[in-house]
Amino acid sequence: MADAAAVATAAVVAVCCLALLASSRDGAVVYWFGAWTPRDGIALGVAFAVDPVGAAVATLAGVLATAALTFSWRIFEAVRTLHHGLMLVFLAGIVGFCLSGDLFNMFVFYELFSVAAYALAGYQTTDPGPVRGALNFAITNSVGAILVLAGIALLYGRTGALNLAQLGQSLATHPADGLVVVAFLLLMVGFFVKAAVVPFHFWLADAYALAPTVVGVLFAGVVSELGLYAVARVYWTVFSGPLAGVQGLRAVLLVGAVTTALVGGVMCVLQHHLARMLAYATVSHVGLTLAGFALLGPAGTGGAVLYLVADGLVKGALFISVGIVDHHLRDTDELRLAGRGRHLPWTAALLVAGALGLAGVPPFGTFLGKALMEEAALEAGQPWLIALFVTVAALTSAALLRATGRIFLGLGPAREAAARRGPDESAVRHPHAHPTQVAPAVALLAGAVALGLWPGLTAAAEEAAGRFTDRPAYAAAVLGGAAAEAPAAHPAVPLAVPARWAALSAVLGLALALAALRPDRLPAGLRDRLAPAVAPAVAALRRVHAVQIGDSVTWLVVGMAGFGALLALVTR
Amino acid sequence: MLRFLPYLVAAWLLLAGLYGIVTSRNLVHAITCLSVAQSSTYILLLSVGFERGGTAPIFLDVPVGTRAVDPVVGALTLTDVVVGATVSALLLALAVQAYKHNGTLDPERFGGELD
Amino acid sequence: MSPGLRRRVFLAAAAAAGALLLWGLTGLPDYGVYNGPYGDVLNRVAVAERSATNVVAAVTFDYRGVDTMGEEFILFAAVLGVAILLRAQRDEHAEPPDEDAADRDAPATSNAVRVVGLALVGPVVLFGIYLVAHGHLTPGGGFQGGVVLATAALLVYLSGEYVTLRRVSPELATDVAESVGAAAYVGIGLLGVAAGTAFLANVLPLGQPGQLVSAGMIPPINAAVGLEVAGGFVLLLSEFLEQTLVIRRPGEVT
Amino acid sequence: MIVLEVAVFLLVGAAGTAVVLTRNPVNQAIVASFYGLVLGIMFFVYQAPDVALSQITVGAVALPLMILLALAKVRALEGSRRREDEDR
Repeated sequence: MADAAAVATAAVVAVCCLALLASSRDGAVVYWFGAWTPRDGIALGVAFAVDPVGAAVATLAGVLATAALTFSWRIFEAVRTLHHGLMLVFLAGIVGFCLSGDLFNMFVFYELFSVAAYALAGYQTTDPGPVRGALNFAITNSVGAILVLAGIALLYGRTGALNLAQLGQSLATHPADGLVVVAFLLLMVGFFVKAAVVPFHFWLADAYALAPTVVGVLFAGVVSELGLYAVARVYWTVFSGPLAGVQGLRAVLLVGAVTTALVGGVMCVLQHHLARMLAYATVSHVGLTLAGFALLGPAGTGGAVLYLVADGLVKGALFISVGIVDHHLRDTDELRLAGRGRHLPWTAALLVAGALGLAGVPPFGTFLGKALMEEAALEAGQPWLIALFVTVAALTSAALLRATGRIFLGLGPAREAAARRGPDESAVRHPHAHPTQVAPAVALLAGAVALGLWPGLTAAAEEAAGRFTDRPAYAAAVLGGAAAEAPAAHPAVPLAVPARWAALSAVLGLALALAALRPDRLPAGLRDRLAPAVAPAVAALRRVHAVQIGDSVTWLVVGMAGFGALLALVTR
Repeated sequence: MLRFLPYLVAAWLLLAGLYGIVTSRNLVHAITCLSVAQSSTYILLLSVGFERGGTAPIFLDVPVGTRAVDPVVGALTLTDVVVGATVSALLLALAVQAYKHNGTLDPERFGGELD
Repeated sequence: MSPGLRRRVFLAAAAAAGALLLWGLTGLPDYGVYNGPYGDVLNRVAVAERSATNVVAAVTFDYRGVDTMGEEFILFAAVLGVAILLRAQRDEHAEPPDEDAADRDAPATSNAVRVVGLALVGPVVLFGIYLVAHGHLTPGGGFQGGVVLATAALLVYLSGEYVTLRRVSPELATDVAESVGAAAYVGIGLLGVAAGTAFLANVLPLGQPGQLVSAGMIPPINAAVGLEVAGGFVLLLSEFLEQTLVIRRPGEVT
Repeated sequence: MIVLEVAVFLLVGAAGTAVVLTRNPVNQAIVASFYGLVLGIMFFVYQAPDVALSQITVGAVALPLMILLALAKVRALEGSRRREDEDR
């Protein structure tokens, strides 16, 4: 009963957000709470200002929550009602965050879904891991929230406004000075903590990997991306006036994007714990998405949003698949599970399909998002970004394909696996996956494919991004004023070349996975030369990632100082 | 000097709270330090809304039109105080759990990555 | 990182971050100067528009009421979270404290403390209710009053009357108070929708400024918030108390 | 008046620092309660009595209390853990 009510509520939320998405296509839908419409351009109350980008992210959250709750249908026994209550509050926080047009109101919803997330990450109380992960998650993210609020206070002191549109109008009249730069820094760093941009990502692997599957679906699928959404939203509505002329801003953001994508990708390959693998895949794909936003134009933004949604669906499906593995084999360690998944062919198929989705192969929606971002990179004179996309997609899909090959086909060197064998090897709970477990994953993957096959989706995404990045039009829609003119129609993005790059990613990923599973087939010379060169770097990377709470907060301050120094440099 | 002092105090408390978290050997201590860092935002918010010579924005005994401080930062700080307290409560519950599983409140002794 | 290295790295980074913060803070108007416009506009119009003499309350519960609704749900989520964390743990122990055991385990209290503590409960409850009821007129409101009400329950506990506390505020009742408080906020918000304007629109009669019954929906919202906050904080405190009590086995000297 | 303000600001800064530097959590809860009170007084200076009231009820009373209760719980756990060790 509680299950059905929770699933139904989440589904209704998803449908409502989808309806909002449809109705906001011709301009922002603005709703003033308490009917406090602005007076003389001054917002007295709080508004939701819904545009297709915000509504799309909210819809993603609703869909993922529906899938996750369906998956958990038969799993939770003891604290079911409390758990479902928290999940729905979590979803409500995310939706409010995506739709809000007021900076402080965004902070409130940000804290709302964060508080629910801390509790959801840590409540599996029989296991010591989740609590430790949740603590690091909660403390680091709370510090991030404090920085966001400090940024809000700075902006309020300057402008006496909290409404995004009004803030943007007020700041647009002056060039950027120290206050504007530091306020942007504080908001950016605060939201980057949630997004897990390197070096703010140290809390993520423990929190996401140790959380229960039903929660992990939402964490990996949408929560990190919310941080990026927030930075983009705040940049385009508030800061794009004073920071418009800053040439180096794109470079600063791209530094963050590239570091995040590569560190996440490499760490993903180094994991043997399936959920940790997905956690680092999330980090690296956050880097890719940030690269799209960092191009600071409609095409890059549209591509990033499209990629974000499709990638969220794929990662949600993957997290559910890992949940199925965990449910049936009582373990998620790739090495310990070697060869033990032979009786779960459907789960294997889900994981392979998910790996292809991560690689961004057509017909997955991730392909269209990436194609649009690549087009934008070429336009912006940054063709090297394509190499980054190909590499990172290959890395994350390689990790998954390797794990799938080992678990479900028994491939890979036997001694590695034997070293990890646990005592309860034969513990298999259920012979077959239950339909309520498989169906949500299939549905999410089908959704990702449907996005990829949707005719004219890239043009629609670019148009939506055109509105998203149009500060005067946003301000006019929220505060009243001249109606925005319809944005120009966009030609469809050519797909032939990106398809080749995507194929290259997939082939590279498969090759890497095979190389890891059959190292004896590699030429001996290559193996002997590669190992000593790579090993120290890998060890160092692993050492840096063995963190406790103090470390992740230290890295947070280091990252803030670093990004701040870069911003100070480029705004001089 | 006074015109900048509150901002200075806020920045100091933020960094002091973070220093406490970073060097903490006890989770409960770290959580209290987090609430100190959080309190910097109360000071910052109320400072930017303060108007010298203004009364409290309560017009029961004084007529409307009397110079008063900004009511909005008051409302924002109220929300902030609640949020800070509830997050602290949740963190304390997590800390109790962590002690139960690890037998220590020292994050240094929790061990590193699982993998 | 080793503790020593971490401290050094932090101090270096914090010096840079501090410098950045100061750079940003110098851009603020001097302390004591407020340029508006948000607060100035509200100070000018709120009393006339809302009949609430406490403009902070008008902002909290009316102009920016949706923030406060979010805040109430944050409290709701935190209480759910603490409950889910600590109750699941209690189930592991499988032996909830029966009332006799709880009585024995409550801290030993002298009669003098007991009498003073219990004598304070009445005034504290009255003060809490006063704060909630006058939130739209004078400083105070649902949140402050709610916390004060929660401390009254705590006084009962501190006086050694744990059994009485369980009887006065059983888990179910506080659970219900908290949830009903949160739901009532949404319900009052929906009145605006029902009246054909917006969610959280103040559609109740506003009355005269300065009177107890005035400011439309602000006092009912204050009451809902007071209920939720009181229930929420009692739950938070008693979840921690319960924990302490479960652990001590009957007959154990502490 | 200005002297009073400066004194309150400096006291807040000092009390906050003292909270951070008090390493024993039980003592820290007491210092934090004092800090909550000082912050409350500062908010009266700021002409924000609403915030001052909630800061005093939460920062000076409720939060330190929760910290102490959490610590009591940890001590109780410590006791039962030690007893188990002795049994073994």
